[in-house]
Amino acid sequence: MDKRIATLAEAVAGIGDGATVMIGGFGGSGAPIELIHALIDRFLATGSPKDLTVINNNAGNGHVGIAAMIEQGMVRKMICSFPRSADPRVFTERYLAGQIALELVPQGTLAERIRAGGAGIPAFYTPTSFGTDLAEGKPVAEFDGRSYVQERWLKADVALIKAELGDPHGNLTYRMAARNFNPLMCMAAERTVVQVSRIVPLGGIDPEAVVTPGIFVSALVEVSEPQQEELLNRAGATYP
Amino acid sequence: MDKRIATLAEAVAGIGDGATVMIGGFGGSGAPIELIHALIDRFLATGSPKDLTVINNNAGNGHVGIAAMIEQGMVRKMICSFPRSADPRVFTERYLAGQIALELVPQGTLAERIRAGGAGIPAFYTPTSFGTDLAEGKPVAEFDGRSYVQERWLKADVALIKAELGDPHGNLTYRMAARNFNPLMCMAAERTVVQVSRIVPLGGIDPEAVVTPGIFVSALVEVSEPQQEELLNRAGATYP
Amino acid sequence: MTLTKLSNAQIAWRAAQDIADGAYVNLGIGFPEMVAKFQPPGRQAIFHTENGVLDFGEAPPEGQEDWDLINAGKKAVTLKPGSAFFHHADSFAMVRGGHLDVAILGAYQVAQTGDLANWSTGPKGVPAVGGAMDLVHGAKRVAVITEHVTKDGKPKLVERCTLPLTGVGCVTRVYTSLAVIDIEGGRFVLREKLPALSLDELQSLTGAALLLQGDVGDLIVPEL
Amino acid sequence: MTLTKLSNAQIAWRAAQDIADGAYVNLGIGFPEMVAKFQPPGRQAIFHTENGVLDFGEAPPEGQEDWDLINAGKKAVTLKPGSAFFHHADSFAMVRGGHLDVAILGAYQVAQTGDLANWSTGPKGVPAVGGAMDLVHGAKRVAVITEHVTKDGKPKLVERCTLPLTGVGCVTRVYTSLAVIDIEGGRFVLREKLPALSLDELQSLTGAALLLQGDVGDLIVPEL
Repeated sequence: MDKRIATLAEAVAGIGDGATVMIGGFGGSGAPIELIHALIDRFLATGSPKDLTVINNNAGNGHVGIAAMIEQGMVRKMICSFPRSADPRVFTERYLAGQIALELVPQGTLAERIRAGGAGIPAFYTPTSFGTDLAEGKPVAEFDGRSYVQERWLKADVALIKAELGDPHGNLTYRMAARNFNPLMCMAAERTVVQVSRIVPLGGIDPEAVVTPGIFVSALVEVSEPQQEELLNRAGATYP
Repeated sequence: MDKRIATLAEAVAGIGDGATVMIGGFGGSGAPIELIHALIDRFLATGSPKDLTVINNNAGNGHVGIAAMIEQGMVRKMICSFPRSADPRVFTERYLAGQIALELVPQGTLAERIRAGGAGIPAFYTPTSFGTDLAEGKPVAEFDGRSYVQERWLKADVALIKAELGDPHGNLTYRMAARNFNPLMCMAAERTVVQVSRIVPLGGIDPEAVVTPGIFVSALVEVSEPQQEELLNRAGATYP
Repeated sequence: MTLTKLSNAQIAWRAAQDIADGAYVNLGIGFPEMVAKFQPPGRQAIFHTENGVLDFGEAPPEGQEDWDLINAGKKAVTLKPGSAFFHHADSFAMVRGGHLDVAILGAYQVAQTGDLANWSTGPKGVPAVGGAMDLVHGAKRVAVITEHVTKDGKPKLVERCTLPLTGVGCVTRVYTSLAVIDIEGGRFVLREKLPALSLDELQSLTGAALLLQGDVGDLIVPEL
Repeated sequence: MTLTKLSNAQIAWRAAQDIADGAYVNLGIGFPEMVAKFQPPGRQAIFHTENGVLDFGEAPPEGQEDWDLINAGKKAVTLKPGSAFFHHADSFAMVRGGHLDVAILGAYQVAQTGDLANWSTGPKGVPAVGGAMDLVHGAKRVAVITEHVTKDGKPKLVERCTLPLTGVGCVTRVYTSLAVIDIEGGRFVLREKLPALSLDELQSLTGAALLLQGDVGDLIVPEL
């Protein structure tokens, strides 16, 4: 078994119109910029995939990464906790014009819903958002005298992930706080595609240091000098 | 801040009669034998703690560890998934005589209930046990056409944990499959007491290799050559 | 009956033939563990154990056990390159979350509805369930390996389980000492049987109707 | 009114005095982050950030940022010895599971019931919530730091919030530019006020009744 694939184009080949796509990262930290841009390349060349639902903590910054996907009109809906950034104009303008839908989810609930999707837990209760506008329409229940909101799992057709080391079985480590949503999203998608900074041989990752076991990974591609969204934006980059 | 304490006796000093105690380990792997035996020592010297509810995957093996706690009459109730072992006589005899209560929980549900306790999730739904005797009396619900059982979180007054490395803030690593329930139980107890094979200085554990962050740990004590339950039982050991 | 039924090893061998290269597999404690020995040449499954190891290997030589490196049956195992450790909640996320390709379990009874009874023989003694109830609700394919009948000759494949259930409608294939049987649409569908065994004989040893769909293959297994 | 109210730094300083040595603390994005600068000598809090770092330190010198090492406000930070990384589900397990000792947040409005509004100023624009709704339901103590009144002089401490709620009954202490006020039994209880400010003046700037219980201390803060 060898989950390595050679090119970014191959990595994003299977994603169809209307797919739900989880994209790792918190802001630019842990964002799989190269996979996202490969997906944009495919869209520009073929008109597909479009009408995507994208799940991420944010909704893009500047004119690269998720913001560039939105700018190209590939995204029908964002599911996120914080659609603001240093330069959120791409999302903001489309949202205010009614051109993109938004499901706003508290950050911890977003993380837990994704984990639940990966862990086979269809619903859970959380105190978060009880009594607020974001709980509207959701079932509530009381446990031990305190009130909770019922939340459903989140799953995706595809997850685009950035990791640090990966081996041919798909075992992964992450770099510092770039871990964030990535290990959770690996668990919650039908197909999990990972860009890693370095592919190591089997046995090259200490089994105790593995953060994402390979069972959660479908394919990985090496991107040895990955771009950092924050630096791209500071340089005023746009994509394509 | 320094969570190190000097003696096993100190480590188990605060546990009261009637307490709910989570004890890490899967069988003998990851079982904090020295902490358990220190608790037995305290009971033998003072008559306390008694009437304990013990949460563990199993219900003791041979005449050491949890089996020895049961043998001394300290345990009122076991919450576990598999109260069988190579030599389960201590639990079996008391159970069949009606001297100890048992709440039998499927293993994955046990793990998830403990995690839920640590994560502030009072209840969740799982497919596990639906339609079986172990779901009796529990609420059920249907999601997307499939049936699920509602399960409640599990919390404890104290968790007794075995880890490999620990630093003064309580950051922990585990040794191989001795990890099992230990990181979950760390999260779910009011007070988490850990025996570690080696205390290292702050910074002695790579922040990316930390399995249990110190926020989940109350106190740690060094036990540099911990006993392995399996080997004790093979040698026919009894405690005290 | 003088029929030579399959040995446990032969049942395990047959089940192993259906495991694809690269499949993630959980083998139940005891008899199912034997399946790992019979991976066809050129194929490599990755074995998961509930207590938190992925890609473990066979038992170490006696005396070289490390009792922190065990499987769900609490037997000592070894590591392969590419293995990983994780805690119990992550381990059962793999199980319940549908990440395993195959789980192979033992059975007291399997019903034509796919119901499985494999954890309790009734109210006597100390009940113990372990991970059985989780495993039946997670793997993409849940298969059973079992003797076709009990020691006293009663059918283990039945219309309805009389023993306490492990899970409802979860089993899709049964490998027995006499046959390979799929469960589809609430019916047993016979796929393979020992060549020397007539359909009538097999039906008489089975507690529910055996449906035929297309050819029934010969269940041919090497001496082991 | 010529009263000299506290600066933001002074409010943050006052809040920092109540953080015990060894406390686990989450500081909201923006103004609350300032609290970290004012830890009293001999005390060391451990700071948690929602995106998965425990025990991070101050910003690195400009040009030395590592953009994989940021806080919830997406600002570059540094590590201290004893820090740890973890994923978002574990991070919010810390939050929601009651493992933080203190969360200090900003506010648009705080009600005498402990209700907090700090995430939305109404239906206009793009809504964004982040971790605010989780933080108010996890820490053992949820405190607010805020100007006592809005820029146009309206009370921020009110009987009932008119802006969308972040959480119900969650705040237990408010540090303002004029006073320190506890929330107990659905009432504002005045603990400290600026010495130059009369009770009547403070009440006139507060949107709900201020209860007195025992002495009211002087809110005295160094020049910063």
